[in-house]
Amino acid sequence: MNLTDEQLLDIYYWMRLTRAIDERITLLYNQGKILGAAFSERGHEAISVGAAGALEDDDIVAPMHRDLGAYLVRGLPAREIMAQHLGKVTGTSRGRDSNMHGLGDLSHGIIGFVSMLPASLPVTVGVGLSFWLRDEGRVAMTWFGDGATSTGKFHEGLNFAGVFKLPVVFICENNQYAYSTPTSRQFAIEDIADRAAGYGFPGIIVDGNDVLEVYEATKAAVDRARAGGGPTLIECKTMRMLGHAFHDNAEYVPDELLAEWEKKDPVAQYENALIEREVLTEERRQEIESRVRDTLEEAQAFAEESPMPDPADLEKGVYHEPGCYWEQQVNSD
Amino acid sequence: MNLTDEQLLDIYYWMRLTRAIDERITLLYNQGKILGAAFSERGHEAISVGAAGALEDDDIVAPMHRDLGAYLVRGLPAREIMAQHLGKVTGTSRGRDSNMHGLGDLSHGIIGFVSMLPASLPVTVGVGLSFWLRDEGRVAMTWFGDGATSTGKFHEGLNFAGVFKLPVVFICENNQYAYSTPTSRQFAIEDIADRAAGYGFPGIIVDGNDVLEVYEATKAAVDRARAGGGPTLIECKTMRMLGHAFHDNAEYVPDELLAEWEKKDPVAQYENALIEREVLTEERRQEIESRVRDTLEEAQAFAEESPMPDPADLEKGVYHEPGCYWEQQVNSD
Amino acid sequence: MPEITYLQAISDALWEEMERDENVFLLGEDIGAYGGAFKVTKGFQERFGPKRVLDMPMAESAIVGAAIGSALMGMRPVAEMQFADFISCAFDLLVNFAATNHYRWGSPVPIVVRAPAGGGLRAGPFHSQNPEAWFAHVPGLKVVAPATSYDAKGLLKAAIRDDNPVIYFENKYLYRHVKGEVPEDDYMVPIGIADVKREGNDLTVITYGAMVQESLAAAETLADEGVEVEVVDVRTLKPLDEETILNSARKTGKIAIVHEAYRSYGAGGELAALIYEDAFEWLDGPLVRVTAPDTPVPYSPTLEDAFRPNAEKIVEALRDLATY
Amino acid sequence: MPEITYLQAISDALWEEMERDENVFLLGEDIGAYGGAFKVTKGFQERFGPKRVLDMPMAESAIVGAAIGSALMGMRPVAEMQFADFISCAFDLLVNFAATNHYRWGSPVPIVVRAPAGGGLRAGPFHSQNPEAWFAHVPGLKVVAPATSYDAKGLLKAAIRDDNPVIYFENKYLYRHVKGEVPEDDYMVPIGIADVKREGNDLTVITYGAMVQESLAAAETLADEGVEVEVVDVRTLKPLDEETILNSARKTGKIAIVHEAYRSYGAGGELAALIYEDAFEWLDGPLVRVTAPDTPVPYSPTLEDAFRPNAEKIVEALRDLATY
Ligand SMILES: Cc1ncc(C[n+]2csc(CCOP(=O)(O)OP(=O)(O)O)c2C)c(N)n1
Ligand SMILES: Cc1ncc(C[n+]2csc(CCOP(=O)(O)OP(=O)(O)O)c2C)c(N)n1
Ligand SMILES: [Mg+2]
Ligand SMILES: [Mg+2]
Repeated sequence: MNLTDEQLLDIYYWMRLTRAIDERITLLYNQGKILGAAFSERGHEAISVGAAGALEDDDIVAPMHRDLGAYLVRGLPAREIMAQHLGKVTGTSRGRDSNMHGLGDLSHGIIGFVSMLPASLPVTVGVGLSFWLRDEGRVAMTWFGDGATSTGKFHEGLNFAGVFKLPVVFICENNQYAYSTPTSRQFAIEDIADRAAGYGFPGIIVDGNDVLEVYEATKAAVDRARAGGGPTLIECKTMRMLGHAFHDNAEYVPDELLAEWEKKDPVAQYENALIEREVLTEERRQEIESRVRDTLEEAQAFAEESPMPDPADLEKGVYHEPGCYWEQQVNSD
Repeated sequence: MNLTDEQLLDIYYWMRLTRAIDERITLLYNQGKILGAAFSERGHEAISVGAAGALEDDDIVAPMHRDLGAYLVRGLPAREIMAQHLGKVTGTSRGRDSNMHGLGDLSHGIIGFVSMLPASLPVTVGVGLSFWLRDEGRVAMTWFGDGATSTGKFHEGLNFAGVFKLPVVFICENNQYAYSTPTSRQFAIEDIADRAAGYGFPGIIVDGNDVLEVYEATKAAVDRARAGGGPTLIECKTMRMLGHAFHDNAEYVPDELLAEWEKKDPVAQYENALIEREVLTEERRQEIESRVRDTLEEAQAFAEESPMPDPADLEKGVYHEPGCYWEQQVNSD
Repeated sequence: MPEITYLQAISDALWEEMERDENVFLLGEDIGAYGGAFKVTKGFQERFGPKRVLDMPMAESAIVGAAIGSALMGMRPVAEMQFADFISCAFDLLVNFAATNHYRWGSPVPIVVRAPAGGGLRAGPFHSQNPEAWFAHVPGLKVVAPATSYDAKGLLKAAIRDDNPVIYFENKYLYRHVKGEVPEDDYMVPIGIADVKREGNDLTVITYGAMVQESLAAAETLADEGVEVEVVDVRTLKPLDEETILNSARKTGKIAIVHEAYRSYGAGGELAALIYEDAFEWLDGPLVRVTAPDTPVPYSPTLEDAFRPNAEKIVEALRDLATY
Repeated sequence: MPEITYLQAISDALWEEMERDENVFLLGEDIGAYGGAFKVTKGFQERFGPKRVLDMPMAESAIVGAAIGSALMGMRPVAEMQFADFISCAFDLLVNFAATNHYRWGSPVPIVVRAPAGGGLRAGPFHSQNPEAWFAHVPGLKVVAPATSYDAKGLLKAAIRDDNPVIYFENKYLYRHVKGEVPEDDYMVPIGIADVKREGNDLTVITYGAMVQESLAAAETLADEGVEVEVVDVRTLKPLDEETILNSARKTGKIAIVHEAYRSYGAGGELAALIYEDAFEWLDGPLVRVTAPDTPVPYSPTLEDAFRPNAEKIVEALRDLATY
């Protein structure tokens, strides 16, 4: 472990910010301010923050619907994410896509998410292909759930990445459920990491609630990929702490299971570890907490004050052409 | 090995018949009598015959485009297959589908083949599902190539069969090429059988040119499936001895590779083994050869004499309803 | 007759068919203990057991493959796509395997694929689509899209008893927004028969799915203005009830086609072609289409409201047509 | 100008675009050393190396995913489906990812998917399909279907330089059955512009792809009979050149729509709706469609000949229309 104290505190900041925004989104949903569906990443903070933190600026990520932390670490402004949830024109997708979908912005190296799970996976492999073709030394990373591993796209993507030894890191967030479906109904094996052997590259298992473990493992995989060593599959074991989306109260999850994992809360665990190691003083904690609060409140205020999209823009920007809707958006940023 | 001499000779008959019809199809294609494309299974006889031979009558098979032997073993008449190749109305698909496609006939427990590889695989798993749901003690089997293992359908099918422990046997015909693409471009591992571990069931490797080895391995897998033990993946190592289809002269295949595999010709090898074991006498050989010739010549004559489909029937039988085109066909059989 | 929601009608149809025929079973994601994303199959697993209400891995091609295979063995699978949008992940097996099998070698493939479609629920580009036109173009598939509780129940029963693959588009907006009377006795709505939901002599609206309600509301408004609008609910897109459509077209001569799907190359095109071909001499005015525009389904309410056709937009179009 | 085959025109367009822009690369099954199932890319790997002519595993979703991902990074992938029929295996990524990406978050996805389509070659139900209508219904995709060597080359170049996903339907029957003059200089045929392939005042045939040749042949026959047929080659199905189509419809008032795809819910429907909407007052007769029937593409010559539209069938339909 060769992270400096400041780096460790940085990670702490992102973990806290992720949790705070996630909780606020939960609140806004419960207040009826978020229409349609929305997702919580509670319990997944170590995976989204830890893995994204292992990348360089010009690497590319394709996070999924539980990776709020990854979007934040990559620099997507909290206000844009908040505005996105409220359907505002200032959201990343300008009100066109919802919640964690379509939060794409290549200026932050982020590919927007599509529902059809895991659509981002073969696309990320394509990103890795372009890095390999151009010999750029960049790395592509994508996240997906345990459920997504049952799909053809998972297989086609990993297989192809293996054949070409592409610089791609696959982060599987095994949170034990896909909607109401437990992993026992999703695959007949214990560890998804074992499948990597079938694609000719390493698969490893990490504690998905330990941000430093996630970070270390990912960093090693990223370094290997960058050096031409090919892909890695990292299975992060964790637990989905709320329902699939907010409308789902997850009655099907045994209480004991949640209680057990509540003890392993990734944010609290990390906080305690940093306090124990005397990296996180009470002063620093308060300072970070106030930065988190400021960002959060500013984001919400911005989102709430932002206008809804103008219906006159409905049909704009379906196709890309010079001067089109999206070029105007970029120029006005 | 507890096959009787008669059973061994039976297998020999099917191997010979398969080879003879395959050679005749090759000839007919070269004579311009077969329109469009057609495929040879030369070199695959041990796999199609050996695996199909391990099943009971009420089991179900879904062979692919190189499994002439499996169709024959299941009792699909050679004349129908020959007529199919000539586009005649007496072909299994009544001229609607071509060559090895659409040779389906549930009265022989055969599901017709669809090009989109391996479309038959998830369907066969569905057949296995119905056996499991009804607790019927039947087994479903499908064949597919090395190329087909790169597809999402391969993965979705095997995974689902694993989760439900369905009575399905998967026969992979690893003939080292998918069209012009060598396996090294298809997957980054040595043995496809290794992937079974990722689905929670056994994967085994057999010499695909040794019909008894194929038979034994398949029989064990079939017995296990029938007893509720779940699926097996059997990888049969072999070599495609001609081009992908007849139009392809396969320049991309090294001559030495073909020469090496020519020595392992499954039909000749088996013949020699039976002669050595004194199961196949010259008398029996001639008797079998003449049965093969009779069947072959009768099949070709039947096919050539059969009429083309009546264009007036073009739009009939798209949908199933009482008295429809296909019901009339069945009744006239 | 009891009044039930459109959702309940679907649920009841499934229940009764499962009671009637032990070959009928359900498969899909989260349909068992959870009862499905929309709770259509709530309580089914308790009644019918886990083998007749199968929770599947998240793999639409595996689901459709399983349906096809078991149907070939004589079962009557009803597969649920969690949202119609995900049917794109099982596209190949539906259009190439299920659709062609009977034509090619004579074995029927009696599967039903339930596809909860449609927008108006702020569900964004991937949970709001109306992909019926893709399937209606494919020989060998049947495609239905009921608009009322009565039709939802009757068409689903007919679909389950049909020997062919049927894609059953159920509209999510209607689930809880529509209630209607449904007979207590077993009944079916035959596949391939349209229904004149309202008679009128001045204009014809041809529509289906969620737009039937909107068109009926629009017809009310026009009636107040002295224009009698006939509303033809196609109900089945494939096979299409050409006669009912043409009769109405010939009667009024002025046609509006309304659907929730994207405009270009949508189902409206086929309906237009049919009328232009076979009712040409009776036509008194140009075709009017009221549809979604050619953009993905947007999330934000201001955008989705502009996107989705509704009674108001239909009224406007019909007024123009009436004065033509 | 040299005369080259339609196949050569496609091959030349690829070659020249690869010479012009190092971001252009090819990916597909068996396209490298083997040169592709139809030899369109024969010799390319020798010239451009294995990294610009990528032999892929047999996995269409991986191929399209790879194209999308690399396009997002600024490359210009041209993906080959070995046959258009297999595009069904990559359907989801095309209609949900590639098509919607720009609308949803502004990054263009400049991919070209080459889809060798069409029948007449005794290739059976799975190597003869014409699936253009599925894609033309999807906002965000562009769909082209050239009929001549000139258009094949010019449209492919335009597709490669377009910033949007383009599905390029090349007709396999035309590969070696059509030859035509092509300029030696770099040129493009703009996407979205139809072409009047023959002028005439009596009837209009609107068509594309392989049916352009058949329609032109039919027009010859009718000319001998004193009927002047205008043949409009749509060339681009999406976006559609409404003006050219409407101009011709208004000029002749009698319209036939011809395509090789299945009839119901085919592209012909949209063309019909457009005319019925916007040229209604000029119409002098009912629509006539000449298309394949609603059956899978059959293999046997007697069946396929009955299935596939051709000059003879078009002539018959046009004669009827002329005497209307
Ligand atoms: C192809 C596809 N099928 C179905 C769905 C509906 N769906 C949305 S999320 C989800 C569960 C996903 O589970 P998992 O991959 O484990 O991710 P998690 O939500 O648990 O983080 C399902 C079934 C989908 N999005 N995509
Ligand atoms: C999904 C799909 N993509 C492409 C093709 C075209 N194609 C036909 S056979 C073939 C190679 C198949 O190789 P393999 O699975 O190894 O079987 P083999 O022919 O070698 O026996 C290809 C690419 C196809 N049939 N299906
Ligand atoms: Mg999960
Ligand atoms: Mg092979």
